Amino acid sequence: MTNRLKSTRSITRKVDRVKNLAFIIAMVLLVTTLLLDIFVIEMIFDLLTYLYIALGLLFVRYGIPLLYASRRLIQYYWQRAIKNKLAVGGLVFILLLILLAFIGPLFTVDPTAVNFDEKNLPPLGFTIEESVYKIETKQFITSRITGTSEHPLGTDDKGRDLLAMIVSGTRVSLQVGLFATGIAIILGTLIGVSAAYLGGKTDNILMRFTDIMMTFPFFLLLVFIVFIFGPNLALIVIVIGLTGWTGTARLIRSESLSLRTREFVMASKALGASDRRIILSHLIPNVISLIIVIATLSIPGVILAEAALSFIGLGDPSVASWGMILKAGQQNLDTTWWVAVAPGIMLFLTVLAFNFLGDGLRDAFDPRSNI
Amino acid sequence: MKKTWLRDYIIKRLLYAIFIAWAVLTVTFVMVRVGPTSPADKYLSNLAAQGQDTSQVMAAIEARYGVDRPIYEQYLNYITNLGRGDWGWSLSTSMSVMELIKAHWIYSFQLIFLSSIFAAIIGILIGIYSAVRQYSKTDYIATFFSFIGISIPNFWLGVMLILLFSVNLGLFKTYYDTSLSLLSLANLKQLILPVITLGTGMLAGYTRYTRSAMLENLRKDFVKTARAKGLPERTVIGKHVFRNAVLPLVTIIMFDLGSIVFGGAYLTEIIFGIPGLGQISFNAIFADDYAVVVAVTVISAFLILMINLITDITYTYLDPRIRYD
Amino acid sequence: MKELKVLAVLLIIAVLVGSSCQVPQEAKGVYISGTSAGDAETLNWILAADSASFGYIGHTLDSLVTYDNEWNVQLRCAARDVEVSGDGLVYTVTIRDDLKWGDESQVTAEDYVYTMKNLMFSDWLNYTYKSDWQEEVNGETVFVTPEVVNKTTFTITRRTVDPEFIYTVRTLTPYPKYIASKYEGDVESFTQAPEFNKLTYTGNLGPYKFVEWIRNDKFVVERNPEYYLGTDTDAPYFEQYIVKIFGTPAIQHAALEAGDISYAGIDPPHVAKFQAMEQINVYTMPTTGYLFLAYNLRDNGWEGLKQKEVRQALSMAISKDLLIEKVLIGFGEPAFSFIPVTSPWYVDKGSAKYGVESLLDKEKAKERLVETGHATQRADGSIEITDKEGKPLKLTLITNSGNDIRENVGYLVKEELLTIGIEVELKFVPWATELRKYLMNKVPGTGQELRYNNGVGAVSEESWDLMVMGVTTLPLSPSGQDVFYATQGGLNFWGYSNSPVDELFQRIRSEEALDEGARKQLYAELSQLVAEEQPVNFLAFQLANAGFQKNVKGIEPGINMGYNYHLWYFE
Amino acid sequence: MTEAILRIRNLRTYFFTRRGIVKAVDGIDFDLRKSECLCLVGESGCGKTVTALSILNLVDSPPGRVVSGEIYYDSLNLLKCPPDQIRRIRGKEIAMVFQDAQSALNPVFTIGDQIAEQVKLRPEVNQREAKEQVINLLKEVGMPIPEKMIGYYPHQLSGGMRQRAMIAMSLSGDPQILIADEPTTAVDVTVKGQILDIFSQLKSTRQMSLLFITHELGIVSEIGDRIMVMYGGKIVETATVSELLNNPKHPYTISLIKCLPDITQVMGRLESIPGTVPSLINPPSGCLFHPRCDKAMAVCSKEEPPPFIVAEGRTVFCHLYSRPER
Repeated sequence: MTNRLKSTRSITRKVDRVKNLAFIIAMVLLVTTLLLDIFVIEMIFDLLTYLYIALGLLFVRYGIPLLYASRRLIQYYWQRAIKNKLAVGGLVFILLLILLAFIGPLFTVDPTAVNFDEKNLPPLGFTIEESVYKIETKQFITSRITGTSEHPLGTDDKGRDLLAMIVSGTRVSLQVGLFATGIAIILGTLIGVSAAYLGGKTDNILMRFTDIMMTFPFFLLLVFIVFIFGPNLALIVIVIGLTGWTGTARLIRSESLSLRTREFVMASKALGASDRRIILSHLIPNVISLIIVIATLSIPGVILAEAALSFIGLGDPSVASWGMILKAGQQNLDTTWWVAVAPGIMLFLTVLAFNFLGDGLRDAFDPRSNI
Repeated sequence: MKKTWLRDYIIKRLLYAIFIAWAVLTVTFVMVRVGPTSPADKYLSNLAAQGQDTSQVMAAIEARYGVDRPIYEQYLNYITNLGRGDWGWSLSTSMSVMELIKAHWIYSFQLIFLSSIFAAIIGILIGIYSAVRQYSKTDYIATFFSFIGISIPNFWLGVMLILLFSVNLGLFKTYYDTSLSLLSLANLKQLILPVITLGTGMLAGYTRYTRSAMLENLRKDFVKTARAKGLPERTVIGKHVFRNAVLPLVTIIMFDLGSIVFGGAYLTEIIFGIPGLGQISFNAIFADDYAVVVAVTVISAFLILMINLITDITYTYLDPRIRYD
Repeated sequence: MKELKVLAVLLIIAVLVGSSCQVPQEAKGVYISGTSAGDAETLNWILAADSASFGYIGHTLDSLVTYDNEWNVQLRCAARDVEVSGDGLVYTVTIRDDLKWGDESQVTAEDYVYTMKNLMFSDWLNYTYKSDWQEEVNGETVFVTPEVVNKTTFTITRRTVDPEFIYTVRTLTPYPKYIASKYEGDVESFTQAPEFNKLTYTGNLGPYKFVEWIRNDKFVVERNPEYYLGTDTDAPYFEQYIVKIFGTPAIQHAALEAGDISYAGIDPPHVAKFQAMEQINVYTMPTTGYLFLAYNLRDNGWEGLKQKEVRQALSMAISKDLLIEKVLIGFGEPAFSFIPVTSPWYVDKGSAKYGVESLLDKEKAKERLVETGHATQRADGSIEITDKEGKPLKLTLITNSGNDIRENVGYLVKEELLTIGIEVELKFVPWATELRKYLMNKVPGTGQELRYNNGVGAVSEESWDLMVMGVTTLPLSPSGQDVFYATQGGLNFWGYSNSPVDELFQRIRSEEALDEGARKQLYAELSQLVAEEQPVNFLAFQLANAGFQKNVKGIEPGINMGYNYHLWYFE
Repeated sequence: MTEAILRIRNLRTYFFTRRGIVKAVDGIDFDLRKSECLCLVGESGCGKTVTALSILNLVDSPPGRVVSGEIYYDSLNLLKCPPDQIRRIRGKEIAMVFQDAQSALNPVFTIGDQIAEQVKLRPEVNQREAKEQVINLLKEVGMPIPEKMIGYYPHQLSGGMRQRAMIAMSLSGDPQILIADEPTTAVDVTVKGQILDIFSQLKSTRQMSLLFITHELGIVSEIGDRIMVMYGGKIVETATVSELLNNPKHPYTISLIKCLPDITQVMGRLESIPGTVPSLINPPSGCLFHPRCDKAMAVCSKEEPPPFIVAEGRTVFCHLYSRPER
């Protein structure tokens, strides 16, 4: 009987080794293309896409096995989560959004195509007066323009199609939301769990460090760094990620502290499992539920932070994120109101959806709430 | 008996707060000077326009601001001045930093304070209501209403409110009038729109945490005892249950207070023209006004630490089981 | 941001100017002027570098002289206009004898001379505009020499002739010697001097007295009953004058519409709306700010730009009227040189008008590019413009992000050049990055300091070809633009060098130009040469729109609209 | 016989959960006579606590709900009267003592406050009088130095003292009926006796009727007048204490008594009842106990046993007795 046990263990170890190998190769490949990109050929991908691939690889290597390990748990919580109608509504909207971000660009015009003749077109079904000043006569020539079906949501002051900009903005806002939260969650979890598990001096140092990071006024710090190094979307994402993890770290630390004393952790320790093994295979899976909740609740905050940065003029000018469209539209709110209204509504609905989903999940994962 | 360990605990925490504030000060002090921009930049284009040799004059101006000396020397000088209570001179506003902060902190404080109260009262009421009637229709409506606040980008909401109420309906002035005395009713009236803008952002936090804190305590046995004693439902919920739910709530209210101090408040200040610390600190960043940036960061950090301390102390009064000795 | 600064500069000129003869009124009401260009940085004008600071101080401190809308001199602190000696070297200034400081002591010539000698020309204060008062004497830069003649008269003597120096002298404002001497030599205490930061010393030198300044909120001054110009007309007629600072232009417009402020500058998209409002008067006026497309003539720009014919071809392909209509919504007039129409030195006839009527011709532009070897005519007659490796030409256009008007100009230029087959890539960068990475230059490989004009061979850190910029020029002394177009010009960051242009700039600054007729002829020649040479593609001079509440009376719209602002009154 | 102060007729209380309807109390009838101590005995999960909660309408709804039946207190049907009338009865007419005083007392209020709360409900009582009454109540339940105790918080008291405070609180309304839901289960053995003494002493001094719920038969003999045995949400047997202990009729009661450790005799292994407590979602047909009953007959699995009156106030629900011709 024992050799069957031994053989299964050796198989899983072999599979692990293959998985590790594949992961390392992929990472090496990614880094070489990055180096190539910087020094040799200019701009194969932009920085964000690298981040995209790196996080994707990380997720495949560690994320999926973790989720797979606690799939029964997640399946159970999933049933509880469906009860909350608002959460389901939120989830459906988010899935639509992700679909829109990928499929959308195929069905819409090029968002960067400028055409001054079609400047400030109102949305379909609306007509506005557009007047141009004539210096000779010192009079205005006003002409009425009505919305065309070609630009259902109208155009901005450069004649760019608003619908196309909103669609491309979706991808940007989701990227910002997911990456920044991803970085913050990974950092928060690692620091939280290791602080709780290792305890003693390391716990003290890590928590003091968290204290210092937490007392920095988050938005002031963000504006400061973006102002110094110039507004670049990748930088914004990384800075939000690197400064937004403190809340997560604290929550996960308190959760893992209660887990650490639980019998099953003691048991695996008694069986001689290494600390890393315990953290990875025991503590983190049990904290997964908390992580998912924190993630869905912090994504809206991050999206709004990017929009706020754009509002005060520190958004990345080369990227048509909702925040940037909103800022441009907001200056002429009384004349071309639709340019500000469209991104405003999209921001509102997306943040609302994530909030509902997060709240529904929190209720589902909270054993005390009787669903 | 209680007072002794509480006093020692407070002293320990105060020392700890001073240490953290000092750490924040040092980090900001260095970080501010490491960026590529310098306070003398604004002279750059003017000097060049005069056809003057920019580098020579720039060096002189940087010497005037004292930013040309090595960082540790500037730091020592800064700390010795700080010892004498001199937070330095603000270049971008031509007044002493302390005077600047003394003149403007009240505007930010009143905005944040009133918004927190507004959000706390409404948020807690909604939270209790939707907890008592969990998963009923009203629970969904209440949650939906409170989430609207947090989901609307508050700078967008602010502009909309001004266009609607100040311009079209003419009920409010379009900007904050500093000539009105702070305690006057007129000042309260002109704060209504900014408080709504900032407050709705905090509303969802209070509702959500009140609801979960209430849910947790609604099922406890002492609720049945209270009802068995024939107490009216209002007393059972309002006194017995809420009194226990307040504990986690205090943490959240205080934590929220700390984190949103700058984010939402700054944008609300810009839109409604409230000359609070939010605007001062961000304009200082854009103008490379090191003294103001460091001062504001340190003060806000110390404020957040004090808020945390007050939270922990209120814990001991709220829950007799907690002691920190 | 630049355009709003243009408006602020306009107001300063207006504020420093005034004239008598208005119907006496009884002072009432609070005049609130809205701005969203940000708060001032100091009230100590000798340290100031931003236009808002000069604007605030100007309410409490008049200069010697100012100008009305037709550039006629309006006396202020000066009893008589500045007299220039025959040889153009000695400038005599006589000030009024009834000027008082805060402590009632008389303002004397000694104060003016002291301000120049001990403050403006000092090395411990580094006054940013001190080079206006310097001259080159056999290779050495020296200051002009001011001397006191008597209590109310002083002279300024130059060693070289500069006919336009008079405009600088007229802007002189004094510091009180009895206060400034206390802080002499110590820049820190001078910066923090309470008298200068609270403007307690201004006495009767300005229509208003300082009350309070709440940062990022408002700058409040109140009526100065002892104002030296107010003795007969009892001016000014506003009890209080407030500059209200707004966080965003949107709210500033809302405040004007709601009637909470008396004046606001209106952005082009909103003018039609305000024009239609009966409670608002909108005045459209020319400004001295012009938009232009700069060409990178240094080695890291497209080498084609170094040829005049190529620059002319590009200018022929960009329609200025289309730009004015689509980007400035009509609030602009085509520009062909850096001299504004409102300047007394403006000459219309004779200068080539590229980008308008006959000289707006895309076909000719393409032919011109073929002639200069930058394009090849293919069999089917179409013309393909290629770079030196034969690939289709691609130019990079830079402008500062956050400035809507310049971004739109960039897009329009891209569209126009596409029609003749040139592809343009747009890059929007923050202003600070634009200064450091694209404007400042140095000779590569040398330890040279990055500066705006390091001469021939110097190159900017990032390569670029076209740049949309906006600059203001002084209508009375356009020769100040030599800073951009003269070979040694401090801001000649794009490396333009043309000896006839340099020579003309020199002659305008010499005895020859003392006679105004000769100076006008020289300016005419200069604008014709520049219009022909196309160092940059001068696009358009912008118009500004000022919105006033209907009950503000006494306004005379024009280039120096605010010159009589102390005579304005509420109906 | 003294007349009944509380009459419960055909009481059914069900819990509607996702997994199905839990028939916690499935049709029970009994009377509580004036100043009598009726003990309600049964294994955990037999519905005795739910019965108590149903009387005072304290069942958590959702998911629980009293489906049918009447509860008469004097002439008033408690199930039908409006909420504020029920509220006036709680604590003043019918009071309750819960099992675990640790969680039943509010942790953030002193026990003095929590006891005085009900006293203050009556407007004519002022602050000083209320404090005095609380001290007297605490004395009555044997609390040491009550003047100091009223300032203590629940976590500062021992298990026994907390239970005493709990009882004092339930008496603060001077109730006619006191329902005690396993008051001795959560305390250790030494204190159990003291608590029982308090109850028996209360019975005599206050002439109030007592519904005492427990799963420990041993206690019943000390304090109970009559006993009702419950199983699977139904009453299987009622009798006076002595009759039931000496001459149990229902097979379940018999095996329950066999499980009692009797210190007087040296016994071998304690007997335990085979099988498990019946599922309340789909209970076995006929008599609920038949799967575990060693005397089970064919009819037991088909029909529900009707009540068989052995004597006045003594009934048993078992086919063994209702079918003489067996």
